[in-house]
Amino acid sequence: MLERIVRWARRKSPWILHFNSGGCNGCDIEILDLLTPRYDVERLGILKEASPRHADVLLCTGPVTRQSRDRLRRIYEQIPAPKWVVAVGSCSCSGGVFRDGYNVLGGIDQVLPVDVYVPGCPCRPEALIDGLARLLEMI
Amino acid sequence: MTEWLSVLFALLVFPGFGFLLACALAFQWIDRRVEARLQGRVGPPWFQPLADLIKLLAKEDVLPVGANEIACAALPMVSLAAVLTAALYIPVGGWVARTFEGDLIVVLFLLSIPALAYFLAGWLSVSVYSVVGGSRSLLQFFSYEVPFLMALSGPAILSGSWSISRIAAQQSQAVWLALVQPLGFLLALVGLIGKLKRSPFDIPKAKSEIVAGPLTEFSGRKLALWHLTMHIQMVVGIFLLVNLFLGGSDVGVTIPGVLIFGIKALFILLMLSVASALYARLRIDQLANIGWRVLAPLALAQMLATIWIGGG
Amino acid sequence: MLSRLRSLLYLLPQFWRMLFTRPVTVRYPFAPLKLPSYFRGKVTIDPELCRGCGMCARDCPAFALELERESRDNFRLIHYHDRCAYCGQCEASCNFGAIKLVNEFVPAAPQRDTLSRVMVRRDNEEA
Amino acid sequence: MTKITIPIGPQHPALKEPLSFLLTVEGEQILDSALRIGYVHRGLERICQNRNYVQNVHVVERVCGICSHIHTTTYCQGVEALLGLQVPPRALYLRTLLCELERIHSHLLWLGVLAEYIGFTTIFMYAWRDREIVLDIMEELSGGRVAHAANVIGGVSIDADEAHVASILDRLDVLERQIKLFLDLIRRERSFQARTRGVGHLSAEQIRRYCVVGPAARASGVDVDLRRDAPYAAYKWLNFQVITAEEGDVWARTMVRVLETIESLHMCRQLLTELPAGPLTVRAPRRVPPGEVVSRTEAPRGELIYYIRSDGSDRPARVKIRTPTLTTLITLHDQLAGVHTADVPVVLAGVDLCIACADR
Repeated sequence: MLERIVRWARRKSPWILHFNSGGCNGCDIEILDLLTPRYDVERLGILKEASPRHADVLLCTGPVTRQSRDRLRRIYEQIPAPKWVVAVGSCSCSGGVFRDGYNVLGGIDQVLPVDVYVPGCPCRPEALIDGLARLLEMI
Repeated sequence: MTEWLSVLFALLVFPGFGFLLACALAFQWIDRRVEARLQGRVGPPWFQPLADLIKLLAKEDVLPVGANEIACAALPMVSLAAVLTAALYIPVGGWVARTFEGDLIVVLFLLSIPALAYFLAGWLSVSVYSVVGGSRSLLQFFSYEVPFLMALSGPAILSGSWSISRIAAQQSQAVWLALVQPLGFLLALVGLIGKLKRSPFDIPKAKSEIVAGPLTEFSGRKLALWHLTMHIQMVVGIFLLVNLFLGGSDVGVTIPGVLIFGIKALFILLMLSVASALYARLRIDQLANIGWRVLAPLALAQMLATIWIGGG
Repeated sequence: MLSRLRSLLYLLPQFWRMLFTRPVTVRYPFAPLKLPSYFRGKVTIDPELCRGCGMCARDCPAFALELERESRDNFRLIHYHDRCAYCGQCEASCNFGAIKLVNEFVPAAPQRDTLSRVMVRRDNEEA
Repeated sequence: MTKITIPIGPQHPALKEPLSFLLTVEGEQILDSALRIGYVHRGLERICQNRNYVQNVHVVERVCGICSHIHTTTYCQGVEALLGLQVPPRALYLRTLLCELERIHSHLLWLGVLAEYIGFTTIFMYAWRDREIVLDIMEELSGGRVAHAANVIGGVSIDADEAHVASILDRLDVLERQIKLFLDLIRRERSFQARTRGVGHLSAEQIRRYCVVGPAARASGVDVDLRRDAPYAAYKWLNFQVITAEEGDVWARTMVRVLETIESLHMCRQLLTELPAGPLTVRAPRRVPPGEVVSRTEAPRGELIYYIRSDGSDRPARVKIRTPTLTTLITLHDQLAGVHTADVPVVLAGVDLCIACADR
């Protein structure tokens, strides 16, 4: 019973933390766009948090560059469990257009375990909502 | 036996923890919804604050290395306890758990404990953001507290009593004090916004500047307690203003007192929501300037005028 | 005095108007989604029209299309949605009109390998 | 008062992109700042050398997700110059139309971000709500909200018929009303002014020394605008004014950007009503004759320069990109000295950083 209530609460209140590990801004802007009147994900209980300690879901955009790899890992470790990672956009799924760059390690899954991949370049806010909804179903 | 039961009931259900929790969640929802609506959004569903609270309670509690374990655990609890105690002296819908001559002072004292705990939480934390946030919250405390206290002393002087219940009861015979002292009411409202660290005075927890201020390193249960403290403090603050300035629950009217009390509380809540959507966040030095150069002299003038009229 | 007050409460008339206008928020995910017809989304390939010339794979900026060819009539065209930039270059480069970018987005997936798929497979044994 | 060091970034709510600052602070006063960039360096110029000219159109589009179209315009312009192609006027008009729409989108986005940094959430919401109108128009034209893929070498891949033009013109009117509201707010609203006036001041002399370009330069009274000074695409056929201001602080930059948005709206109207008939593309060969070219355009953030060298194959031998943000990044050290910690996000927003552009 208690477990079911907790699971319901988690599903209804995923607070997101956004980290750009080398993206082009396209997906970052679409993530920010989710908060604004057209998409308003506060309807789904999603809030954008500032501190990793308060977040549940890490939204990663962009491929992982050599410089940002350690930061990404550290931010992931700072998030208290239970936590999830969503790779937003084609570059964070696989490296995308930048896959063969000398400074690019590839997708987020080279560094962190990814729960949901949202393809798109940049992914539409609707696709992002769809991805988050899919993640919440899995919780 | 029944004496004990009634005390227990007052502590846990009404007007204690249970009632305040329900109010806090409802007020938080209304506040977020109203603000969203003013910004052209839809806003969260009604169960949102509850889901947030449960989720935070069930999350892992990370304590960063180097943080003071006892202080981190005790501070949110102390501030929550202080706020809950303050609620005991505030009449809700014509019903009050405890009252004595001078309880207004006690309530104001209890309500300033969370601000100090907030400062300490920032000061004892390992994060630099928290330290900056903590020092800002102390500076903010000095800026709003004096005008807030002076504004609240207006009704007390005018009614010749320092008991919240008596001040509220006196107004039901006469006119609302917000109409007699509109300036005082406004100052108290501004002071309340400062106390609750709401926008535009959310300087100690300014998201884009210092992440989350003193709460940056808090997570899980402790964060939930801090949030709860803030929200219950909002409820208590609003109830206090309703009693002091809007005549509490007017007895003698045909509509039930609780209902009329609720409507007044919602009115103040609405004003807080509009204010938070209306302005940009101020800088701490600007707030100190406003607090000492504008609010404090106005509050002082108001108080002197009250003494002159009321006493004369 | 009045203009001073106005500068302090500047947004109030705007808020008043806001109360009487419906928010522009979309209903999705609570209502079915209708994407505009011009949206450049998922890559689809008509296997009937594909000749396996490899023009799409040559011009793809993200190398999301891979042509594995064994002989003239024996090839596989694989598309990786997790690499795709959805730029439409393959549609422009295809001389046979086999590739179309349709107006739906690729749904998110918990596994990455489910995002790639063999679009065209020809196993005609050469006569 | 003891000195403390505050790290800002690479993950920080005031930064949409990773960028790292070490601020030495005494009380709330900033004494010194050290900047570290390179978190989003993807080696794009090298990636460009590994791809052919057609693929590169889409690669340079992903240099930056905010000003994507201006990057492809600059790149295509350069390649067209190398090829000696004469782009048809209709294509130039449509190209310029998207450039100006993108400027509106970028400036509105910026206004929203600035408002969020100073805690003015309502303006953030309003600005981004109105930005959606521009995004809708752009998506209708090209099929993409952010990455348009509208430019091809030798022309454009988009078109607009008459009904479409009329509907866009209608929506631009709605947008203009909204932007006038923002303009009025920036002129009058007290709390907005309290946070932006006098913050992040740059003098005209500093602007010249650091070679700052774009709205940041124009807000300090340095009158540079490539659209007028070295017209490219369809700008030589357009009537417009270059907006400047004298104050040089964040407030002046806000004014310049919002006024520029209105100017861009007028330009869009001219482009749409005078849209010439004709073909959309000319055929471009895949191999580019040897040579080198410098292509310059006015991006939303200032002058954008591409240098392209060809060795006669179907791949560029070198693509060098110089973005406007690079010049403004250098000024941050000067701007941050002595300001209040609360003003750091305002200063950062004021120069409109685009780290994805600067790091590439």
